[in-house]
Amino acid sequence: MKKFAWAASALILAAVLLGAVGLGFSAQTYQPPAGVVIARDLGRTILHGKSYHHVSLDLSTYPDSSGVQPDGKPIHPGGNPSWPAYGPSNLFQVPANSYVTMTIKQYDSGEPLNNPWFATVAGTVDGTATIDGKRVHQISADHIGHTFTMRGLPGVGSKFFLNVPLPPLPEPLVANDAKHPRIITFSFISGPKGRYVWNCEFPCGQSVAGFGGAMSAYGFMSGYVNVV
Amino acid sequence: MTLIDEQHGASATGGHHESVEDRDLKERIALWLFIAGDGVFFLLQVFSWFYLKGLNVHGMWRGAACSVSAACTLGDGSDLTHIVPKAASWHSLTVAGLVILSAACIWQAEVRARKEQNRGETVAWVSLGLVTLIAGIAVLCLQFTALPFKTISGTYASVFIFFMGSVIAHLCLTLFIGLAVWNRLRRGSANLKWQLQLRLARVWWVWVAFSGAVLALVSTYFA
Amino acid sequence: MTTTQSASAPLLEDTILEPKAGGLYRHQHAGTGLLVGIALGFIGWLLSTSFLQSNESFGSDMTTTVTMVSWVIGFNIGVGSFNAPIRWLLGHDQTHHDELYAAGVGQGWKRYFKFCTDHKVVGTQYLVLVMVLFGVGGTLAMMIRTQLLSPHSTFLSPETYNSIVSIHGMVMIIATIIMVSGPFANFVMPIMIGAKDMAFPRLNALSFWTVVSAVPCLLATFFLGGVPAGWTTYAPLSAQAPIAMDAFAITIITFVVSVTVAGINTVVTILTMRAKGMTFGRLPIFTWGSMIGGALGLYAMPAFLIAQSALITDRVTGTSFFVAAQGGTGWLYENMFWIMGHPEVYVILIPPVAAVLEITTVFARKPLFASKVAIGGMVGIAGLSIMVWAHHMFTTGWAPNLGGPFMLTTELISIPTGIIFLCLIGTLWRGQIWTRLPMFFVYLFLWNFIIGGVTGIYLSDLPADQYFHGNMFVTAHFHYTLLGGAMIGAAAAVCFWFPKMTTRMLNERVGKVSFWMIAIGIQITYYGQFLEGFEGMPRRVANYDPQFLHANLISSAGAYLLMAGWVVMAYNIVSSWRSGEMAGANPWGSKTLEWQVPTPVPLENFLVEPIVVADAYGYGETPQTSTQLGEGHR
Amino acid sequence: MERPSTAHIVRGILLLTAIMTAIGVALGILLPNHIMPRQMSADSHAAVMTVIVFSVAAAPVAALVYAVGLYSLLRWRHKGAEQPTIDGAPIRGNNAVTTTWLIVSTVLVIFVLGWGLTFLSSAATPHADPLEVNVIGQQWAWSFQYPGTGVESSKLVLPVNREVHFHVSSKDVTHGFWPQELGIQIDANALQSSSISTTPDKLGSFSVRCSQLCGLYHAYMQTKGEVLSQKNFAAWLQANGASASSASRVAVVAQGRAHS
Repeated sequence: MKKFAWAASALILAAVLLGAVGLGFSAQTYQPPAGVVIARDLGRTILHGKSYHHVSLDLSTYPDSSGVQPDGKPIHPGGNPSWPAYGPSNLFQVPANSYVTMTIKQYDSGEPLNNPWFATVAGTVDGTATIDGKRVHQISADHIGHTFTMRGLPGVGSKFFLNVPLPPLPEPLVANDAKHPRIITFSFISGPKGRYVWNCEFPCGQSVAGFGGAMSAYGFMSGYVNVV
Repeated sequence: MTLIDEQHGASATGGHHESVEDRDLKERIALWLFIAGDGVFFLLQVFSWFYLKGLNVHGMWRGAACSVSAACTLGDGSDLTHIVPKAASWHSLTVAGLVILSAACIWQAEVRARKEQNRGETVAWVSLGLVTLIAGIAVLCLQFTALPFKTISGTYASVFIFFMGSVIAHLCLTLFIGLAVWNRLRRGSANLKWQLQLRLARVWWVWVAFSGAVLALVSTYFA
Repeated sequence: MTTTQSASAPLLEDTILEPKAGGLYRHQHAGTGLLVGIALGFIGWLLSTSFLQSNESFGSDMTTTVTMVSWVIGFNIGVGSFNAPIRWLLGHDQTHHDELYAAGVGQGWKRYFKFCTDHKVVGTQYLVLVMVLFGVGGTLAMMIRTQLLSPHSTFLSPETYNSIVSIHGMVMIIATIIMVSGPFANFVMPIMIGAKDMAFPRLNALSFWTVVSAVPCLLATFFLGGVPAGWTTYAPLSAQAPIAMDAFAITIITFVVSVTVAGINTVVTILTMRAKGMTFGRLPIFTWGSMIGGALGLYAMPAFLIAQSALITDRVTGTSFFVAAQGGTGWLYENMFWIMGHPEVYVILIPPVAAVLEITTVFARKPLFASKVAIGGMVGIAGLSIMVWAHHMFTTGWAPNLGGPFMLTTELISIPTGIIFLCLIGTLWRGQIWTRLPMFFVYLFLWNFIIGGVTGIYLSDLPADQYFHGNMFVTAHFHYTLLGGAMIGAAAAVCFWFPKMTTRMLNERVGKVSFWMIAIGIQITYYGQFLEGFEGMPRRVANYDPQFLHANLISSAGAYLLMAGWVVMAYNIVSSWRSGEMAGANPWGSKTLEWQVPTPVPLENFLVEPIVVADAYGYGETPQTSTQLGEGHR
Repeated sequence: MERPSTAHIVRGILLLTAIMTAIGVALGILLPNHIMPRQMSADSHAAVMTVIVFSVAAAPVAALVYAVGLYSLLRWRHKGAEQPTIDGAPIRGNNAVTTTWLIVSTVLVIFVLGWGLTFLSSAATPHADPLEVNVIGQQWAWSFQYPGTGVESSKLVLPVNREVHFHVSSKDVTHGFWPQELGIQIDANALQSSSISTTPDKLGSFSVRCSQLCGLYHAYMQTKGEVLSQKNFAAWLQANGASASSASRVAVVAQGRAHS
């Protein structure tokens, strides 16, 4: 019987070790300093005769993830100077089935897309985005800064798909604190409750097809949107 | 339990009596097994050459790539700027020739050792073989500096350079064996076993010469 | 020739060595290996960062590669792998006493931490290493199952999850390749054939210490950005991966060296070192298994070597074997990988299967049923396995017309595999089934391996494969074969040979508890994963559709039970090793040679050279007491 | 220990085999239809049928092996922990049994192979007037082009009862194009186009998942597909930017060329 007591304690020890390892791995997940950014409430708005809860989100795309944002907060602690990143966070929260207006300040340069299709706006209200005041449905696939592409996790909002291409800044103006970033505004109707994923579909990373580096490292050009 | 008598030199854990012939048998089988494995490696190299050439993905078998592969984007073929020139054939062929020559020398040495038990001549032939081998390695290094393309210049360049790398690796291993055999013969520390060891070296040498020659021919005449 | 030496001659390990015997070996052990390895690794890192970092696109890859290679070489220098070759080069051959020192004479427990050429020491070292590796792999498996407890779990980031999946796979593959051919083909096989050691004791030690030097590189990947490409590391995804991929490739290349020398060693040993009268007809089935497995490894590993070398040149020098934009193709990698990959599955499987047959004869107290057919079956498996690789590539589109031929070869393999089952049940038939712990695992093997085999037939046929490929069904299938089959066979082998290796019995009661936890755990875990597969859940996903939740809960629950079972078994091994009841020389009443020598086995195994007069399966024919030994032996 | 007659043993084993075979066959027939996704094409039907048929074919073999194992435990188990005092019957083999075993397994293999080859040949038969669809995989999203209409979509929408030719390729790494309910699967390889075709025969939605690990967001590289009537399909094309003429030209099967 004594043996079994020892076996039990061995089990407990193993469980503790596993727990510790688990916590270690879990802690590797990138946590943005700004935490989960919750969309600002703008009351209600009417679209096609239907009343929606109206919220807004402001994001920026920076060329140098190791730098700081205009407000002095770090963009991506431990970031790599040659890696771009979204700011202020990579985790957002918006209410379900509401009218979300997103404004993205684009500080980065651009190049051609791997897949020209992502130069087309998809899933926004009336399928357009407003770039520096001009409403567009599509921009040149050869000059793309980044894209904001969003869809549901498996089994969530299967009808929901959002893609907005972000035009680039001319090379000399590129900087985390550029005076006049490209400003892209668009609105979409958020899907049902659940966890959504967003990422950039422009090859702004290193290595094969430009999808290594920042693109394959969680937290730079990728994140989640909680729809509650 | 009889303990070993020292004349018989190296034996496994030393404790047991092992005749030179037994030892040689083991080493010969082991060598052939190793060559069999290396043969698979060799065949797969040739396979990659013809597979990539046949597929010629994106027209890049001998199409030059953009300056750094990291910056390569897919899709539009804009990376294809010009046709990669073939490497000068004389390097590869010279290397192959030299290695075959050195294998022949080792073969001679082995014959001398077996037929006449003549240590002096044997050492001479082995030395000759080593010199030609080193010459081969030298030419190979020269070829590296003289290549008309870079590693990033498409698949032809890739496989070509990979071939060179694998040949260099084989030649260095051969050099190690050759030096050891030469040194042991010279010092006379390869006592009873000397021509047996020489025979093993010869087998390996011939295989390296053969595989190296085939790679040279493939990369020269099937570009 | 039987020596007429009296058995009371002093044991070899009692030899008084000359003061300087062993030369450099005297000062070398795992610790110095570690030191030199780290030192050289650091120097390599320093040099490469200062001279190669300038290259923007490949600098960091070069640095990683150089550092890892320097570590591996440094470790092996430090532990003593290169002493003998250098001395050979210089013509200072090792003396008899040097070799006795290398074989561990007069070093007590310390020899287990040295470059020791005694096959029994190497076998024991392997056993411990394998247990450690299984611990690591199992831990990672628990991470995976924990992440999958909920559909949209945030326990791990997708990045971390992907690298855990990859490293779990590779650790387990390495561990399963060496789990039988390491401990038992080294410790047991030479005694089985009446040999005094392996044919090349130094290569034997080399094969062990190279694996040891490779493992840190594999685990380092977690701190270098992770390997997101699965254990198959399909290019071009692996060409895109972070620098961790370079460490991974170096691991594989080092491991290939280990398997190659081990394979050569095993085959040569069995071909040339059999005792007098140990004809091929009398060779125990396990030695056949070891030989076939070893030979197959020689064929498989070079393919892995070239795949990973080409991959690393792509990453470090910018060649383009696998990068489509520059003319490469992933199909080349996939072909090379599976030319290695499928034979490698049988490199893993055949030795444990042979061990299971060996054990069955002892615990059914019967001759092996149709032993020649069994050997033929294993040879047939090995032969066919080199012609089936493209069944892993049915859906890759590389050669649509080859679907038929590869379906044929793949399904043909089920014939020799079926033979193994025939021999197993034929041996049980009318036996005296002695249900001790090893036999429990034999029955579990029987149960699992049938399931693994049958599900394999679905996958071999295109219409079903078009649905099951790349989905959890595949995962469940190969876990049933590799874990439920091979690993359980290895567990049987551990329980069976434990007394010979450690001089003590494995505690039977604790053992049975662990057995039932493992047995039930496997069924639950992989029933759950079969369900996921049928319902259509893809492999290697960090989050999944909630429709698969119940199946994943089942699988995770089973996995925890399974892990607990292995922990209890590990505890049992450790505690019995320390304080189990002493075992006699032959507690199982087996007839194979390793049980006829004293326990603990003396250096060079046999006090008197054995003469073999019969095979080891004379149960029910020759009287209980007699062995396969002739009068030459006491 | 008494040695029962072989006939007696065989009877016992056959009984066990029969029972377990029955269980196996029952599960094999009932489960697949129950737990596998809705079958929306001949190919997915073939997948399910294959599972059923193979299960039924394999059941007796597996059952026999299990039966012998179980029987030997029940009947020939040596009680007690100490080594048996007598050995089992010294049977070193039985050619008749071995031969039969070999013949049976060979027959099974031939059957299984024939099953697969028939499927291959049936899949190879061409149909009139297929719909061409380009499937483009990239990290980590699918997109689908309908040549001749200028339509490109993130959802895979197909007409019913019309053969579809998928031309599958990738922009970066290898992906696995796997429209589950259609029972087909093929990899998307960088800069290489692979083709596969199927004919959806039921209306409704299905899931498209990536079956090859493709990096960070592999788990999220999935989308929905939908099979519409040919009329609705044309309407959908127009709603997504195709001109009326091109929509009808591509979507509607020309008179007389339609099948089923």
